[in-house]
Amino acid sequence: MSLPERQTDVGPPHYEKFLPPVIKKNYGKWKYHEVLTPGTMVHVAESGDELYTVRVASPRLLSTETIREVCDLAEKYCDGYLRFTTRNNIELLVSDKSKLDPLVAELKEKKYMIGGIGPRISNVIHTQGWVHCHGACTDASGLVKAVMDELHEYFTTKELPNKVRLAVACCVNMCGAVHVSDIAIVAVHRKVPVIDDVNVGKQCEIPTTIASCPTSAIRPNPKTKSVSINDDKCMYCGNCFTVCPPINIHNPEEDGVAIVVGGKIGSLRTDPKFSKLAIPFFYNEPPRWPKVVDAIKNILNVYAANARKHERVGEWIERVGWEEFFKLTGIEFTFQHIDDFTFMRDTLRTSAAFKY
Amino acid sequence: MSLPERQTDVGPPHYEKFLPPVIKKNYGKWKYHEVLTPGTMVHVAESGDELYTVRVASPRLLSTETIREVCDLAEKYCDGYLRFTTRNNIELLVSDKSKLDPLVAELKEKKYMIGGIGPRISNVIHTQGWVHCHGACTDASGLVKAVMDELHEYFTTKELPNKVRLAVACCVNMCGAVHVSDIAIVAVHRKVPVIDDVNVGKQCEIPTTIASCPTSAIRPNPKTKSVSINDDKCMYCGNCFTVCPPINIHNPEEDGVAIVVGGKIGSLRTDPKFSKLAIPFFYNEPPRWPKVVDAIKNILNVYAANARKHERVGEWIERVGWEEFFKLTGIEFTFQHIDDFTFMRDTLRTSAAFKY
Amino acid sequence: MAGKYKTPMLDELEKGEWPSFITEIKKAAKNNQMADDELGQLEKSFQTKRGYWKHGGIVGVLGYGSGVIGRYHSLPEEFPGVAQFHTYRINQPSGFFYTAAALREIMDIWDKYGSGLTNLHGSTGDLVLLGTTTENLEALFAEYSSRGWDLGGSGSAMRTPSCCVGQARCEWANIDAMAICNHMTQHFQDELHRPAFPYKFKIKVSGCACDCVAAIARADLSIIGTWKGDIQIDQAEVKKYAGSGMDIQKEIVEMCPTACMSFDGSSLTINNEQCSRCMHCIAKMTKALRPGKEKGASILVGSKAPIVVGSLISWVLVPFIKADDDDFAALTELTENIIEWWDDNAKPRERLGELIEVKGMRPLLEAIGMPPVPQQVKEPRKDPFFFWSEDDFAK
Amino acid sequence: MAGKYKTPMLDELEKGEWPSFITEIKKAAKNNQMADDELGQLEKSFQTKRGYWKHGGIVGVLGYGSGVIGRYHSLPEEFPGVAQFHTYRINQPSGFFYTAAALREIMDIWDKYGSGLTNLHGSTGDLVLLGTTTENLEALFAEYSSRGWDLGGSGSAMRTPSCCVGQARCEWANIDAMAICNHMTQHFQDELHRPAFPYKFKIKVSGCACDCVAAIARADLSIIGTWKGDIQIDQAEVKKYAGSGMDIQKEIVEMCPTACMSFDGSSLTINNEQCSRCMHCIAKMTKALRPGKEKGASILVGSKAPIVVGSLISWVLVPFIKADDDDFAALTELTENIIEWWDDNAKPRERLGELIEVKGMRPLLEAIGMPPVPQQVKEPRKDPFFFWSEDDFAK
Ligand code: SRM
Ligand code: SRM
Ligand code: SRM
Ligand code: SRM
Ligand code: SF4
Ligand code: SF4
Ligand code: SF4
Ligand code: SF4
Ligand code: SF4
Ligand code: SF4
Ligand code: SF4
Ligand code: SF4
Repeated sequence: MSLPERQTDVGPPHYEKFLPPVIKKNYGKWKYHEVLTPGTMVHVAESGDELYTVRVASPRLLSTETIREVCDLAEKYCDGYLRFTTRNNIELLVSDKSKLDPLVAELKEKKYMIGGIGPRISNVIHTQGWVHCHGACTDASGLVKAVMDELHEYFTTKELPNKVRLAVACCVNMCGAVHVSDIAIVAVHRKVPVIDDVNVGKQCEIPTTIASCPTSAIRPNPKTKSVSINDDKCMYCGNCFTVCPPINIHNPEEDGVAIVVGGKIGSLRTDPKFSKLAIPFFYNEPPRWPKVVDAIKNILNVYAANARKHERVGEWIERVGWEEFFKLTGIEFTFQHIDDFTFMRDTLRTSAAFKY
Repeated sequence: MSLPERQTDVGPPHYEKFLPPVIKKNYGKWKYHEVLTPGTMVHVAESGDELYTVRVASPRLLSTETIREVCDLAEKYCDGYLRFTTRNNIELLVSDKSKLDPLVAELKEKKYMIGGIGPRISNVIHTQGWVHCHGACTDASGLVKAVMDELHEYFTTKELPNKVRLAVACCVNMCGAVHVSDIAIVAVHRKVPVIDDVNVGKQCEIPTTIASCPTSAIRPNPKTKSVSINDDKCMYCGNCFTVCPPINIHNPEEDGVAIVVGGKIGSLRTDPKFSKLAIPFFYNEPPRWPKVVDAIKNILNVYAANARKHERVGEWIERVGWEEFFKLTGIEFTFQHIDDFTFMRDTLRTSAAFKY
Repeated sequence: MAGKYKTPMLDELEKGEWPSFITEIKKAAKNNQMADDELGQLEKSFQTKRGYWKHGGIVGVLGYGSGVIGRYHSLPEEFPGVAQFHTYRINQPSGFFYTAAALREIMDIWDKYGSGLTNLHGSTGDLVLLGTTTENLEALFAEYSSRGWDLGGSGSAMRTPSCCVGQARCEWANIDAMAICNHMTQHFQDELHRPAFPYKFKIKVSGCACDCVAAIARADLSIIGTWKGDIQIDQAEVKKYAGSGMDIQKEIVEMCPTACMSFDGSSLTINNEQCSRCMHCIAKMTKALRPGKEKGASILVGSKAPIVVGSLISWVLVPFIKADDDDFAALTELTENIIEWWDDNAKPRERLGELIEVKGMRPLLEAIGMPPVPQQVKEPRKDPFFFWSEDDFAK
Repeated sequence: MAGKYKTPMLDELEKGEWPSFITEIKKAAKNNQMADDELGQLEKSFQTKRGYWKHGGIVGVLGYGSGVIGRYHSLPEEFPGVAQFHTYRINQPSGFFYTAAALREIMDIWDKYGSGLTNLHGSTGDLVLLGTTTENLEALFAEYSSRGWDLGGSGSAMRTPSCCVGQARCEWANIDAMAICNHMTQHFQDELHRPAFPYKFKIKVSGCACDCVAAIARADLSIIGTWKGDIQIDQAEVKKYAGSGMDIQKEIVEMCPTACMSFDGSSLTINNEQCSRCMHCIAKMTKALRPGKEKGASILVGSKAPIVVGSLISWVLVPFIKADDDDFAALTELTENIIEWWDDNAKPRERLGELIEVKGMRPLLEAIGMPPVPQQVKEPRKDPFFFWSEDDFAK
């Protein structure tokens, strides 16, 4: 079977090819939108034209079969037009208002989950996990599923003070948005990597390996023609492992996940914020990580009960103070919470005013 | 003439010896105070007893003669009791109310300056300058005098939104409170030190000298048995000069002073704050540094006109934003303002929200 | 062939309300041994709490250095279907818009050459096809590229730019985010496909400060739409919000970060000089308030994930730049200058933000001809240690 | 002998309203050649815009290693009176209280052996006598020490502790700042006089968060008074403040950092659980509000000037410690433990704050037996890079 002729550097198709006519016509001329239900909204143009959007949850990891099913729906109700959101939900774009309710009905019937618009939880930004990445020290999709099975009502119905952005990263590379999420899970190691001297010598460039360590914990070991690690300095970041795989950072019994909270991306009201460490460690407990799920629910509930309308998790915490956050959530404060990395100066308290 | 017998490690005399009886009696039992005039206040004890304080400006550098004159006054009106403040003012402690007005009258007659209490400018914390320190790259007392001659009304009469703490330091060692002052002057160098190779070799320990440089700008120079400085890295901190005097940082033509603003010590309302760079440089213009004085007056006036009651300089600036500070004061923003030292990450703007 | 493995742990994850990725893998596994072996190897990971993938080798398509992530399994005998399981990154269309026809075409080809598993989309923005063999890469490329679907970025290259939905469906888009994203993608095709940079370089474009594509947090170059001039107020709509139960004083006026608004019970006043354009009031009262009329973008630089000196959020470089011309000439030149400075100065594996931390902002500002302005800092430096150049003395 | 020099520049600084230090030097110079030569050399500095002092040599009194700052002039022939011009630091009494008699005695001795110039006081707190010769040091020491005036600190030693006026004259003093200061000074006499530390160590004590001695900014160990329990409110006085023109809502309630106050026009309510004890409301309404009844101190550590890695403000180490016993046993033990840890671990010229930055807070907390508590941080760490010790695993 002969292949079609390859082209190079054509880039992606121009997006115009995929825009529904109502968008083409009103491009840049939208006037306002209204959230109709947690999963539907309408955008109204200056011309008066309307575009209805139905947002559908996606596990992101999709089979071709499911994608085809969604395409069927798009063809039936949306003249074939659909899009994905930056948080990996599916958006079905309805130009003909009369098709909105039937679409929603069929989606519900087929057990698609509709929601995620407005002040609630939307999809969870996450990474590859054990599905595909060599670096993963937890599974990402599994955690997302476990967490969202518990919190799905915040996607479909319940409101929160504002949007709550969740994320999961399967290692500290954080191929997602963990560092700027309202509540997020990040996988962490807790043990110094084990060195396979023979293979280090064979596979790795020693100077690069040494240079890869942010804490200068790695020294050359001339005896073994390999390297050695100063245990006291290693903070288990795994960067050496990325550069030199025979330095094995994985330790199934002692790897696990941390929970960080209070991050934020938009510049509304307050500056974008980094997420901060809330709970330094949970053991991996597949398939459902029950303790992690409980911890997140707890944080979310305390937020929901205490934050003011429009306050994001981080804004609420900063208003009441982190000491109050730990008190209200009952989370234990540990040595790990105190920064001894690059932001130490800035995060240690420099004031005589604080709450007990 | 024989000397009395020396004692060692006796420490200072116990303060009780110097407390007026009204203080001894009411020690720890004060109830409230009232500011009567900018230079007088009364403290009222739970017992009803009163202690009147008259605060008098001091240049800090005092002759024994002046101190004796003040002692005369203390004896005449205060049963000999007086104290100094943490900002180097003199406080005459009057237990007998009837002596207050006569004391004030005599002070005025003798041209003592009374004031500094309440929301105004008090004495200027400062350092040795050319009077005594080898490191000084400006004079401290001279600057204080020049500035306060212009601002003395803020000591004696005028009010401000809150206290405004001024300070002067004659080098970046900052033997004062410059790093936490509302408005302060700090002397700075701008040229790479000149190395006297012969004497470096003789007088200095090369490794200590190299280690003294915070930016690692100093390298050994085996040829000269001295050291050499990488011009691009040197930020003129003078630490090498402190450790090794033949590395001469002084450059009379290019040394001068910078103005920093917005620092604060107390934890009231907002956390203590570091002062931040407002104006990176003025040439030394003794005896009266007119440009420096004008610049400080300008900042003070803009603060007085714009801050809310009880707002310190730094609190006002943080409320309106630094971009607004530069706009309102008309101060030029330069490359020097942008941190490229330890606090860079934290001071660069990480938000899409700012004022033009 | 499907159902080769017992997957008791994974089966647990088919329960519950949230759509299940396990169900997806099983769906694919029905007709695809690669997907079925993925299922098997994943169950093993869940059982043993560790991953079994090896570091990626260098694989790719002819003439390209990026777009494919090589992935091999450490137990190829046990799971032969995933012995090679590379990802093929298709550069998504700006804004993630598709027609059903286009998606079907992509899926049909993928079923032929790959695992039938996808990510829509990857965190950078690509349409990620998860799992194929080295052998099939050229065929995939011929099929896709001939139909107009090129590869996205990977490695030390320009990475696939991404953007929010922008003017296509959002009333607040101050810039044409999709057009800019598409323009950048096309403009940097060579840099995207042939890694020649010190490390990855990411561009993300959001139409306003809501930043729906997280540009400020996840892009070396963050382009964020904004405006100059007064926020447009429709007082009649303000009254409607008040009438329909919004506590304007509390929810809007008191949450305005610059305290530049006031509400007298019927009409809203904004001191626009003091407004920082944070978007809060506009977002919460979309019918009553609209951005000012002079549109443009703020350019921020340097954000990244924590490896290795800590995560960074992008820093303001150029507070306002016009971006309404069709070819985005000024924006492109600026981008090129930034990249050139980085490329010239960075060590291998040093991101733009990290380089700025090492060198300071000044050389970058000088390289792009941008003067220092207070908008670039939250506050000026605190310590009196600063450099002077000969230029400064000349002034 | 006085008036040896023409001082046109310095004369300028006798004009104007603010008390003149030049007048002071001239007053001393009338009868003192050292002071007159100081005047001459200072005029030269003003003319040439540079200092003429040389680095200090090591001078001192027998058995002590500190308390005197050696100072030599680089032009001893031109200004022989200041060829040697050392400072003699007298340890001030806590709170800077004196009687006229005591001051006179100090001055009389100083006129005999020194320049007649003083600083009341130095920035650390000492009564600074400015300018004497090496030869006179022993005599000065005999005269002063025999009368109960000891030397203060200098060099790599404990430095002269200092404090605010505290309970002697302030209604807000939660701790007896002067007693603590005096206690520390006496307790650390050996450490004060015989430098054996890695670098200087400063202690400052303030009675409340107003911090009138700048303890939080200028001391390795900052002791700051505070309380537990409810702020005491006298509602009658609240009404008087309201009646006499204070806008309580604006000036107090809205400036409370924790927003834990409310005012209904006549009485003030405080949610004390949320109060951070910042002192604002108490300071501005001193007749109506008083600190809570359970008194103690917060212990903060590490502040210093910018040399060389940037200035530091002290960090909270122990949020609350009782300090009302007469011998301050707990406070003293804590101080000793902190110093011991620093002394054991610091490199030469490394201040406590700098050492903590290098080692992290944990080892210090462990050394003093203090658990980690959220009060020690403004916010927890952001990046997921943290250490685990065997102890943590044992738990
Ligand atoms: C569809 C999407 C853009 C896209 O190109 O795909 C989008 C669309 C809209 N966003 Fe967004 N945002 C989208 C991701 C984001 C992100 C990015 C992220 O989460 O990774 C952010 C930044 C989050 C953060 O700050 O951490 C984001 C922060 C906002 C905000 C600011 C919320 C706040 O007050 O902090 C608004 C304004 C609002 O909600 O009032 C907003 C508002 C909107 C509006 C109302 C804009 C409009 O007029 O059309 C859109 C529907 C709102 C909704 O979903 O509630 N959008 N929005 C993204 C949907 C993701 C999803 O599936 O849920
Ligand atoms: C006498 C002195 C203590 C001493 O032991 O010598 C003192 C005495 C008082 N201070 Fe102070 N403060 C003294 C230095 C300080 C300092 C330290 C410094 O400036 O280096 C500070 C920290 C400044 C800062 O935050 O940068 C200081 C910040 C305060 C404040 C907080 C002001 C604010 O709102 O930020 C108050 C409360 C107030 O003024 O409402 C206060 C209040 C007071 C009160 C009212 C306390 C009282 O009830 O007796 C005293 C008289 C007030 C006045 O002078 O206006 N005192 N006060 C010091 C006088 C120095 C001088 O000569 O001017
Ligand atoms: C597939 C994807 C995660 C996902 O599940 O979506 C991903 C997967 C990998 N990332 Fe990533 N990154 C992905 C988006 C990101 C993002 C988010 C973004 O681009 O917006 C980040 C954070 C932002 C940033 O760039 O800093 C990210 C930060 C990293 C890092 C840390 C880089 C850094 O400078 O901090 C690494 C480590 C590296 O480059 O060596 C990394 C490395 C990797 C590697 C190549 C693993 C490695 O060490 O070689 C992963 C391959 C996984 C695999 O086998 O499939 N990935 N990576 C994302 C790309 C899909 C796409 O093209 O759309
Ligand atoms: C006299 C005094 C300034 C004054 O005019 O009051 C002073 C004068 C000197 N200081 Fe200081 N410091 C004085 C209080 C301070 C303070 C303020 C304080 O103690 O509250 C500081 C800032 C706080 C701190 O400790 O960080 C201070 C920070 C320094 C530093 C920087 C230390 C650092 O770690 O950052 C140095 C440099 C050094 O130690 O080499 C220094 C060094 C010096 C030396 C010894 C110069 C030197 O490099 O050898 C100065 C001698 C001047 C002279 O010849 O008379 N002095 N010095 C103060 C001591 C008088 C007293 O005993 O009461
Ligand atoms: S976060 Fe780490 S383990 Fe997960 S996909 Fe990214 S690089 Fe791989
Ligand atoms: S895991 Fe990180 S800190 Fe530890 S040795 Fe490797 S690179 Fe260094
Ligand atoms: S600030 Fe510098 S020059 Fe001035 S007294 Fe202190 S050490 Fe000397
Ligand atoms: S002045 Fe400071 S930065 Fe310059 S060489 Fe000396 S120690 Fe280094
Ligand atoms: S970033 Fe702004 S313009 Fe883009 S979709 Fe979000 S709200 Fe609309
Ligand atoms: S955009 Fe933000 S800063 Fe501007 S008026 Fe609205 S809320 Fe205030
Ligand atoms: S610090 Fe507090 S207790 Fe001490 S004098 Fe100042 S206000 Fe009074
Ligand atoms: S002390 Fe400060 S935090 Fe507490 S009630 Fe008063 S103003 Fe508020």
